[in-house]
Amino acid sequence: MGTAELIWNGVAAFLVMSIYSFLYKDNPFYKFAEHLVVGVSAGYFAMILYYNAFLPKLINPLRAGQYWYIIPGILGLLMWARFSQKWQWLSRPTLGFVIGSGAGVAIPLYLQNYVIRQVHATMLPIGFTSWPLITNVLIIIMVFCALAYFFFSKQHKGAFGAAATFGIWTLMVGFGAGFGMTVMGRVALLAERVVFLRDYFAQLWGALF
Amino acid sequence: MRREIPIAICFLVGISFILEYFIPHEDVLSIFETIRQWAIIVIAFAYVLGIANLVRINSHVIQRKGRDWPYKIILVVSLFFMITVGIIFDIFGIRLGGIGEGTIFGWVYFHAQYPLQATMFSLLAFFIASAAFRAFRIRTFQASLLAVTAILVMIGRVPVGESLWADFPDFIEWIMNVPQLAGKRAIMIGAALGAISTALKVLTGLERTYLGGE
Amino acid sequence: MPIISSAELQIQSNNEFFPSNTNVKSNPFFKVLFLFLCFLLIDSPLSFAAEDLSESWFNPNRLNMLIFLILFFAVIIYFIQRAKKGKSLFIRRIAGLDAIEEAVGRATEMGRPVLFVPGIEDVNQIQTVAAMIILGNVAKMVADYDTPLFVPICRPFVVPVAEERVKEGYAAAGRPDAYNRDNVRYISDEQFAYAAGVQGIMLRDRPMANLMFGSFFAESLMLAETGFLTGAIQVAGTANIHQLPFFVVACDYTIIGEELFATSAYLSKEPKLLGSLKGSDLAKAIIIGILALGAILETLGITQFTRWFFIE
Amino acid sequence: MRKILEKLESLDRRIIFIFIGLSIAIPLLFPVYTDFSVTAPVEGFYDAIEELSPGSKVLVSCDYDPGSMPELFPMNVAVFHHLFSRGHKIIVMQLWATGTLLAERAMNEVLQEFPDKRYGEDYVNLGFKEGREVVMVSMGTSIPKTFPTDAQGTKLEEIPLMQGVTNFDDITILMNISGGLPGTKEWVLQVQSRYGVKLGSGCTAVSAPEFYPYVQSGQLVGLLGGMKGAAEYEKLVQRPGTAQRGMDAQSVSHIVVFLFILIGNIAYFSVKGKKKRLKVSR
Repeated sequence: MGTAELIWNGVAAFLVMSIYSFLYKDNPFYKFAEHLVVGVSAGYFAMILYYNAFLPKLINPLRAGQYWYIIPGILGLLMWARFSQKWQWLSRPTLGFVIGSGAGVAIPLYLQNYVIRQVHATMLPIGFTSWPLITNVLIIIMVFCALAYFFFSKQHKGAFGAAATFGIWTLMVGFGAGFGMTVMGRVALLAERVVFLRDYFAQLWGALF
Repeated sequence: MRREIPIAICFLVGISFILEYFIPHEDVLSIFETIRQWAIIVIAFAYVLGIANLVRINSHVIQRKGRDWPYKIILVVSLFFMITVGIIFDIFGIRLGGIGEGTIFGWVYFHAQYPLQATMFSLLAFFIASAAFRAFRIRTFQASLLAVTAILVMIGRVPVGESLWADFPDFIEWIMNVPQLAGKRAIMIGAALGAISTALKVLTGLERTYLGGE
Repeated sequence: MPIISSAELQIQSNNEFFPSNTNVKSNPFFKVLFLFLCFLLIDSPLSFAAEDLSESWFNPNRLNMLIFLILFFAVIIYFIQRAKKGKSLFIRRIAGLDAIEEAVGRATEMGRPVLFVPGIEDVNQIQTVAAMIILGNVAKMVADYDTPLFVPICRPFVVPVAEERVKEGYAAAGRPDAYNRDNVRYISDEQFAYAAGVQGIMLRDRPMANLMFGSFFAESLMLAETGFLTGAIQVAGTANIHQLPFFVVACDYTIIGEELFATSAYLSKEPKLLGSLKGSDLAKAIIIGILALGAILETLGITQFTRWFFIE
Repeated sequence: MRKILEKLESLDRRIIFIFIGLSIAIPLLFPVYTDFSVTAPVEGFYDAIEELSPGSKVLVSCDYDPGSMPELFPMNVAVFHHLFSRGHKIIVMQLWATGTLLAERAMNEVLQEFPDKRYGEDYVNLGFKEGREVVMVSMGTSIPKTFPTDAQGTKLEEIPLMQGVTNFDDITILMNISGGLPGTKEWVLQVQSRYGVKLGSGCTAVSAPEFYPYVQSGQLVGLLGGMKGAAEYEKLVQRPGTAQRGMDAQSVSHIVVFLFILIGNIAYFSVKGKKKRLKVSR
């Protein structure tokens, strides 16, 4: 490993430690790292959009004679009308375009995947003769009650209230499970950082002595 | 007019995307592919607004010598540094310009941005522990359900859980596949209905607050 | 100060379609459900044969989706129209609204800032739109007091929308002068850089109320834990199921899934839009009916009903 | 005693932080390798590859970034290893710009064990393509049109492996290493549901619960969730890697978190009655 690499990794290790110093309390090192990551990442995204969206999707098609790409160009430029107090309403058509496309794409997909598909998957054969069938009964009851919790037309009172309460219990068990499942992934992230620091200090040790 | 045209555009674009879902014709698919690309272009243009906002607010602080102003200088300088080495250098053909491995941009990415990002992310290992310590108290029945399931799943997922009870992983699978799945399904169904009705209100112009005042 | 004025008027205990005292024949809930179920007992015409559809103008395998979509749209529009005609609709009060009011109230009382985090997705994500609707009302509540409202933003496209909403909120409260454009801040598109920036605001501007609404990912717990450290009252709401556990654990109040959209419907300028909640409730009631029927038929080995809900 | 308990009840979070840090660092420096069993979704993932006839063309989409690398990189390596060891051909692609470098790194690591695998014949890297779902859908129409060249700029028609590959019909199975969005969800919605291609997923532990319904509904042949999933898979393919090594750190840190929750509860019940600030739910 060359000296340059060692220095660069040293910079990285320093930044890693600066972020961890936040765990003790807010301090100048953390402030430095925080402002640096905001600045660098903003610049990074400018670049990604320039090289992956602006150039290949607008400039190159226009150069290739696909003049209809002028439409998104204009829609994009209209956004810059926001810089002027007087003309900023010009940016609204663009806003309409972006929000409209988002909503239009979302509607059928949400219905398909989050409603119909889930409904289909819940229509399970039920019974009390075998464990899988009992499990299906449980799933259906839990889905019912959790859905009842999301009813806005009725106060959570009486039998309906009891169902909604069982629904919220189901949700709580689900949330607990989600939390428990995640601990592992987060620990893995820290483990990777620990390995990075360990390797760096081993290298530094090797280079110095 | 200043509201009607945007709403009309929103409606037309939205409805055509809904229709596209039902039309398998390849010509239609390719037209809509192009329109989807347009959205990416438009978003790229809007990025300039973001940069302008960032620079404006931070330079205000620097000018007024507001709180933490030296740090704001670091922020603005690092922003322009990245843009300079990434785009300006590349346009003028200066060595090590552009993006990718082996450029200045690449070095900064791998030795500053990536470690910073990954370290920020890994802070969650600490936070998840402190949140668990604080919140998982057996206070109410609901809180206990939350806490007990979390603890069971947590322990059941690691090898040590299995050595405590051989069927632990199966039990965890059951929790994931029955109560967890049922709760999630209900949330999914409800949230999707809510999202669709909100989207429908937006498309039809019934909900137009996003356009702002006159 | 109340955020709901006109919408509140709609809340009278008149039950629309739920069978408390209504007679079954005139109840639209039963009518729609009955017709719908009759229709569905016919065998599904969907074949899902692997044919080449690249030249056809309609995908026959999505016929069921088309029917469901039209039905759902009709239900939503029907109830909105009904509300517009002045028919009173009963909608229970959503507890999340009180939580928002309380948090903002406490912050303004103490003269400490309010922080509104609208998630990290772009404005074409419906959750962000819902967050923006809520933001306008929060601005209205804050406007009367001279406490700043910070809105850190992750996607540039959200900046103009948020600016407009905050400005409008201040104007609606009669305080257009109090609007400070510098408080709607773009931070970074990068998730964790954004989280770092928001943490910075939490640590140094010490907001008393952290409101987090929209589409959140891994940064949720980072924000909520740092917010807890600074002693803020935190109310969060998202439909991103994977992040709900963290908000539930670390925030004082969590608005779950559909409640986010319901809250935004409540806070919309048009109280009539609450009608959509009724529509979505009817849809849920029908879904419960369908599920029950589907499970029973499936148990009896009758599958044509279930097949209507199959999507390739 | 009461004082100690009160202290413990509202323990300074920095003490928790120190313990968590140590519980992860120490086992990583001195690993023990504890044993564990394999869960069904991982088994499904493994079996799906085992069942393919040798020489099958497998598409691997590496859609992750350095942020999710700790969990996903070991999976990626294991998947490549498994595919090569069964004699399959690998077509690599990325929908995340940041995935390119990681996929290359994973491939290079595996190639050291399979030095006779040739680029263009046994594996090919189509590179990164911007456009998220659009790319997925357009691949359904034509892969050569979506990716006219591979990552190095070679025309697809000049690559032997890509002969006869026009769309998803020519791919036996698709393996997605997914760090977020676009990822497994989009592959399921846009590709699996439209084109019916077999799909397996390796994802982060956070998103795993979200994808379980897909496994149950058969839309995913299998699922590797987080480091645990990776470790189980590493065990099945008999190639111990970073995931298996990390499992010790996982065990210890999970126990530490558990102990803290226990201490918190004991202290809480001992000094009960104090006003509580936090309400978990309504």
